[in-house]
Amino acid sequence: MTNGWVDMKNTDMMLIMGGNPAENHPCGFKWAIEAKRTRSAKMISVDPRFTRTSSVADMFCQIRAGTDIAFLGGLINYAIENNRIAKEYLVNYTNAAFVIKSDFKLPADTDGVFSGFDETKFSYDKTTWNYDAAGGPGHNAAVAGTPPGLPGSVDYDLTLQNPNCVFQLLKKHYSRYTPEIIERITGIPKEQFLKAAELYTSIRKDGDMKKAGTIIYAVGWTHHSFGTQIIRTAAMLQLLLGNVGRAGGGVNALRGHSNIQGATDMAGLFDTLPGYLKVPTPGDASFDAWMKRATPTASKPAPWDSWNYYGNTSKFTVSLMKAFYGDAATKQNDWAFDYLPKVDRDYSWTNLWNDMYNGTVKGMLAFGMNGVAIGPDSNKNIDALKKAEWLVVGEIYQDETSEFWKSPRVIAQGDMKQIQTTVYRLPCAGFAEKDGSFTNSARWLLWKNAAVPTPGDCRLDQAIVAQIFLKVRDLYKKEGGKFPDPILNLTWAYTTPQSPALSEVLKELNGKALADLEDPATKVQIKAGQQLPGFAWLKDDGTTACGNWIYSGSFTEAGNQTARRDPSDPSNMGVHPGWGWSWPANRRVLYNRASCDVEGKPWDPSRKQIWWNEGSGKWVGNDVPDFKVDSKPKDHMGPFIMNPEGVGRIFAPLAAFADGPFPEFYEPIESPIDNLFHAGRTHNPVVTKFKDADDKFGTVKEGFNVVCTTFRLTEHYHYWTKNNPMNVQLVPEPFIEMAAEMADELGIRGGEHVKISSARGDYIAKAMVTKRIKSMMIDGKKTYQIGIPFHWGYRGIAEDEGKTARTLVNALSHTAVDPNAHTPEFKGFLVKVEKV
Amino acid sequence: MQATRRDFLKFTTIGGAAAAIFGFDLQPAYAQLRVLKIARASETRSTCPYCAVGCGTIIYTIGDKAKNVTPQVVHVEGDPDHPTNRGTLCPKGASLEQDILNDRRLLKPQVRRPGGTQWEDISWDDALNEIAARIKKTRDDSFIEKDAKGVTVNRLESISWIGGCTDTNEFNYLVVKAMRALGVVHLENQARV
Amino acid sequence: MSQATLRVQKISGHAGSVPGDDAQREYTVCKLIDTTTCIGCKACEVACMEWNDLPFGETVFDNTYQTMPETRWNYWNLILFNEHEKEDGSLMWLMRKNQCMHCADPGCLAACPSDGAIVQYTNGIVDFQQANCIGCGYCITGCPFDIPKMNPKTNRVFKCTLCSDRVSEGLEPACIKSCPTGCLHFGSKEDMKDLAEKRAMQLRTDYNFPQAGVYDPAGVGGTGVVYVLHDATKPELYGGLPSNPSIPWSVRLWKGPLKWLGNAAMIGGILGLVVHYLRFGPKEREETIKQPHEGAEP
Amino acid sequence: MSQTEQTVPAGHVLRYNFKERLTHWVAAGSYLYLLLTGLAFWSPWCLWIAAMLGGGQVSRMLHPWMGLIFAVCVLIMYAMWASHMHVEENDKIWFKSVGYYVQNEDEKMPPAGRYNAGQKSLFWGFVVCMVLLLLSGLVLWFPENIPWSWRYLRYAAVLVHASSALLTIGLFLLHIYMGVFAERGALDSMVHGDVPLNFVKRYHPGWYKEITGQPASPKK
Repeated sequence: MTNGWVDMKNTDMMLIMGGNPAENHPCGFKWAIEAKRTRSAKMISVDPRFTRTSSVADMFCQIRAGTDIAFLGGLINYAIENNRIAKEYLVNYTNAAFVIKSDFKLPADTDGVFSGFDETKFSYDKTTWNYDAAGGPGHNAAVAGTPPGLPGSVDYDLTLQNPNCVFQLLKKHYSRYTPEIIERITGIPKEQFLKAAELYTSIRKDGDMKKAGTIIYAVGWTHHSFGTQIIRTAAMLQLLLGNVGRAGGGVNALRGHSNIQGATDMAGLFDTLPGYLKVPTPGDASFDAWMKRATPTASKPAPWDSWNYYGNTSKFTVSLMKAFYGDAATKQNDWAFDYLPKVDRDYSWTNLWNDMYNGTVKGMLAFGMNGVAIGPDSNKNIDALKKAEWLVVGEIYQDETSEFWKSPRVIAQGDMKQIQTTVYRLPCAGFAEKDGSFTNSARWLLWKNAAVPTPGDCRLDQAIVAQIFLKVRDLYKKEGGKFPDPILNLTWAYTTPQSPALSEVLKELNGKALADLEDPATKVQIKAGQQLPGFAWLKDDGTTACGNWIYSGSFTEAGNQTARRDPSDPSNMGVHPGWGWSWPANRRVLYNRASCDVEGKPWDPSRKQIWWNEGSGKWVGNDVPDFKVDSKPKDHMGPFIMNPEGVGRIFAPLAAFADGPFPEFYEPIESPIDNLFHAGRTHNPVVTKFKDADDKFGTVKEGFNVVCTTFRLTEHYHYWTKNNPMNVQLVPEPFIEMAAEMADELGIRGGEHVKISSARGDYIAKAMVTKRIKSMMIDGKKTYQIGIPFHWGYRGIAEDEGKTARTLVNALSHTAVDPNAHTPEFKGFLVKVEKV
Repeated sequence: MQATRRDFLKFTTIGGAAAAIFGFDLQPAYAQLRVLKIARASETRSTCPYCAVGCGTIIYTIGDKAKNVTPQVVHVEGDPDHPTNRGTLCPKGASLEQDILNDRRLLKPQVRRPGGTQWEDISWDDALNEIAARIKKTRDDSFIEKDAKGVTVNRLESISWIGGCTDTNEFNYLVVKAMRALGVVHLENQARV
Repeated sequence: MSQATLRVQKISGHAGSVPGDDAQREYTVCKLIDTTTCIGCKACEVACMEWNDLPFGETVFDNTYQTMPETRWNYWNLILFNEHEKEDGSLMWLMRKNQCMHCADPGCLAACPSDGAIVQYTNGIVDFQQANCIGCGYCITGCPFDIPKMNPKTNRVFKCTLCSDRVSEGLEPACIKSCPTGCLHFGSKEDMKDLAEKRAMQLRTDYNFPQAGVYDPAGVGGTGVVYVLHDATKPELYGGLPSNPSIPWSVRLWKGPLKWLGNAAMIGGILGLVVHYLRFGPKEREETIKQPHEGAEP
Repeated sequence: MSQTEQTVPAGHVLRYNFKERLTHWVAAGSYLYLLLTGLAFWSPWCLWIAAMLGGGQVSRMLHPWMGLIFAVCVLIMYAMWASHMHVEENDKIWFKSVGYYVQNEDEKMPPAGRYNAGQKSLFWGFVVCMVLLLLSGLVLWFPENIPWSWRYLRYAAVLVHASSALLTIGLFLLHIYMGVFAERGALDSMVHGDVPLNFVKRYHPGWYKEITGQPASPKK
């Protein structure tokens, strides 16, 4: 989230799409309701189903799953056509005025792809996706031997009239997204779309900047083969309307789990290191080469300023290596650069299972992660585990992954005894038995305390991992082995190495001085061994260690900041600066410089976040300025300090995205129609698909003619609460939501069993026949959508009582992967529906 | 004080029906209520483990944390001070007591051997020793020190870690540290899906 | 042990006056349910179950999100889900939290024959005292909202207590505390009415609900639970909320005129017979009847 | 009804055989219990009765079962006596002159048969009330099982049950009064079964004529 949960109360307009916060984040959704109650804010719900969010929204549009870019592109078109844009914001805080290289081509002109598409490799040469250098071409000549970079000085046109400026390209690109074509693609009638567009953009009526609108989404957007681009379209719309950085504005991802924000920050993912640092690749010959690639340089119009905060990447990285390897990481050994694995390709979720399926991955450790149920194509994942040598599962309940060898699929195939996988299942600790910090969706780190001891023989998760690691390290010490250095040299100097105290780990994350430090400007000194006050102190000379630069400031000399419990909110804007600690630097709303006009005055004086104080020559306010505090407004430093441009990217240049600098609408991998914009390019051209026996795709011709989406219920949490008698009482069995009209046609009555089959698997559950889903006219053809909640599997209260078919909904979904976030597409696929 | 049914009967038989006919009044001015079950329970502030709203919760356990008591959860409720949830909880958060006290919890290490048709119990020591040995063997068998071009890559592609959504930041960090030290690249998390 | 108590102003099946009545200043508590912001999340259902430690029961899927068809003796708080299509074809998914309304003039209490089985505290909470309940089920008949439910095992009736144990200790009811959207609100009746009216006004002016209004039915003397409805003219849409609930007339008749008439008749009858005996005596003295019979065969 | 079932003293005639007497007293006993517990539920002023009878819970639990016993007894009585209870021309005249009966001027009454019109009314009253009480009682027994849409059944039941119970109380009072106080010997008849012929002659002249073939000459 750019903003935060409580901040939603400041909004005037909400577009909730690709998410269902009333059901999945009810306690956060209270602040959306609060905005309705206290500000008479309006709420638009766009969803394939009429959800409980829709029930309290002021407007509902039923959209075909996976067509969000068409809808949002249409909103951009509407805003531009009707001049409902934030002109001053757009010119000064985004790259709308930047001029793009003249050889850049839009999909409308290039057969449905952007310029540079390589038909054989299914990838783009992104050279043309770049700004024109000031002074004309030639000033942007690439240095021989290095990939093209952004020009240091960008050509621009503040009148936005240059036909090659970002704004004009944007206008041209989305002028194709007319209400008529949106109706044919999304199934939302033209009048309804126009009503929604009018309502959402009404906050910028007559150029008024006082109001703020927010866009709220969740995995309804990410679970697509173009998920990143949906979110980008939303971000662009918000930049166009001047909503980013504002109280009650922003682009707000509602993360679905207590600490996946933290897990992402901490880089529990193949392609990053803690704090969103890029992993080294085989192409990085040395630490310096890696840093050169990973560190951006400022790229902006000459009179403007850009802080380009990622210019400090080497400081963050060296400090990380010092935290990992301590004294073993020295300037002489390139900060132990060789210790880091070099990542040469995509090792993400679906590849991981594919690699196991194909024999590369032999062992798996799954802690609190029900792999076969959570990802798409469960059957393939079960088949993959059959081929693994060993599997270690750390869990608190019996889960589908640890019992894959007893799954109905295996029983049906009768090959349990042939499965050679050794499975260890280790009893872990529940949340109430552990302390530590969670990072919520609003980036707030909140410390929790342990209330009860672990039951039975359960052990704390950190103790289990520590014990495994220390035993491996002992084996390498005793026996030697392949490249033992990183294992032997990893810092593990916790007071109780067998079960590290998490507060010590948080201290390591925050970082400390390894030598006496002094700030040359303020003369503030920090002694060696002291906790750092924040990431501004990090150094790339080995004098600081920090496990995660964005968490620097969370555990300072003043103590554990994440455990702070001051509930006060002096500004009454939901900032709560003394509650827990928020990254970065305890800022609650990101890019908050953009909440002020160019002079530094808040757009809305009644919702002041930060402002320029001429007297003190500083940015001050109710929140921590997300900005260089002493940068004068007249210096025109961009508010988006993490971008080399300093401004928001309406056009995302070069390698920022794999599939285009502007989002373009493509159909989901399985869709009922061809792409109406360009029939030859139905799908995202750079999407990853696999070609194994379990990777099948269905078409309408084969009878897969119903669009299916999966969803969560408010009564259940993932595959977890099926073990909880209270939640099982609330919703005892799985079901399939379908339109009453469709049920009538198929002769299905509510409560009767229905079989859903995709090209990959099938699923049987009772029908929930409802008026909340209606048939849709997709390109003139009547099309139905169904929705399936995914909370059941083969182990749980209802499952053990034989009340469900004991199969996984994700047996239906497929594994086409978004090329940017590597998130698979498991919403909006095609199925058949039959009465059982 | 509360008059119980027994008092009432006693009174009736002693006092006799005649008195009763004229309606004697044993009902007190106050009625007895259930005692507040959390009145003297210990409070522990925690965070709900479900979605990313991160609601503050208070876990009430019996006992005053004296040495001779094993705390038993009697109730879980929202933390009214928490700025986000202000004491509220959703139907999942409100049932956390059932998660903590769940009788379906796994309580001992188990192993399923190749070709096995059921779980076998295993001691922690044996389990951890076997796991460590397997990690080492798998790593030593397939560790890639240099790629086809001769570039040092120090990568381990044969072991994967998939991490959960309810792991603390600190746990995640320990895992990233340990896994990257082993050279693991198949490192993924709920965050992806 | 806590001596949590609340003063009583009404007692069921009680002869004579009520000691707590009129004896203390007290504000009336009230629960406000704004159905227009209810998201049907059921947090209140769970909070109720958890706070009251009620035993879990079986449910079956019934083509609805509603947990069960109606409240149970061990499920006091149930959100009713109703899909309603408006004239313009747009859909409303109405959700209403259903539970004891804590009527000012409670039908259950009026119908209850057992002394002290149902009490109304001076703060307005209507509470069942299971120790005194005889299991007759008259409260079920007396209630215009179908709330009291019998535990078949113990033959005693249960319902929402408005968490009187919490309220007496200065806490809000569990459902109120849990409600994520704040569609539940707790305070004095006066304040809740005020809040409800303001919200209804906002719905009429800022949102397109010209019929929005407050439900606080006069037929039962007003309720300790008031609703804000999108359309106050059609409460039935919300899972059959009665538009003008009152204690059933037959219960009123039975507990009112019939009772006094019956009592008078019984006492009058006995008196009449006594007077008759004194005036006319037996039809025949016993001896006469027992005299040997003349003439008949033995 | 055979007169040879038991020995009847000279000058007596059998009015109620054992089965009839047993049925009556079981009915009487159950009715008394129903009356007492019913009164306890009827009015808070009488709740003490329930307390004396084991408490409200027990009273509430036994009341319907006792009601079933009572209903069965009344049913048996119906089977036994209904044939004697047909309302005849004579009975109508009896009712018209009931004022004389009240003032003990029985000689001005038309000769009653085995049962006079008042007794017949008592019989039918109890039978009808039993049916009403049974039906409404069943509703009240399991009020929780009556669906909400049928709630009017419950509303009717409380009224019907209470009103018909009140009616039986009236009948009951009269019955006790007549049987114990007014018609000396009647109680005896229900205990021993037989009645002196004088009794028959005095109270049931019609029946007397039936038995003896002689008209019961007016006394005095």
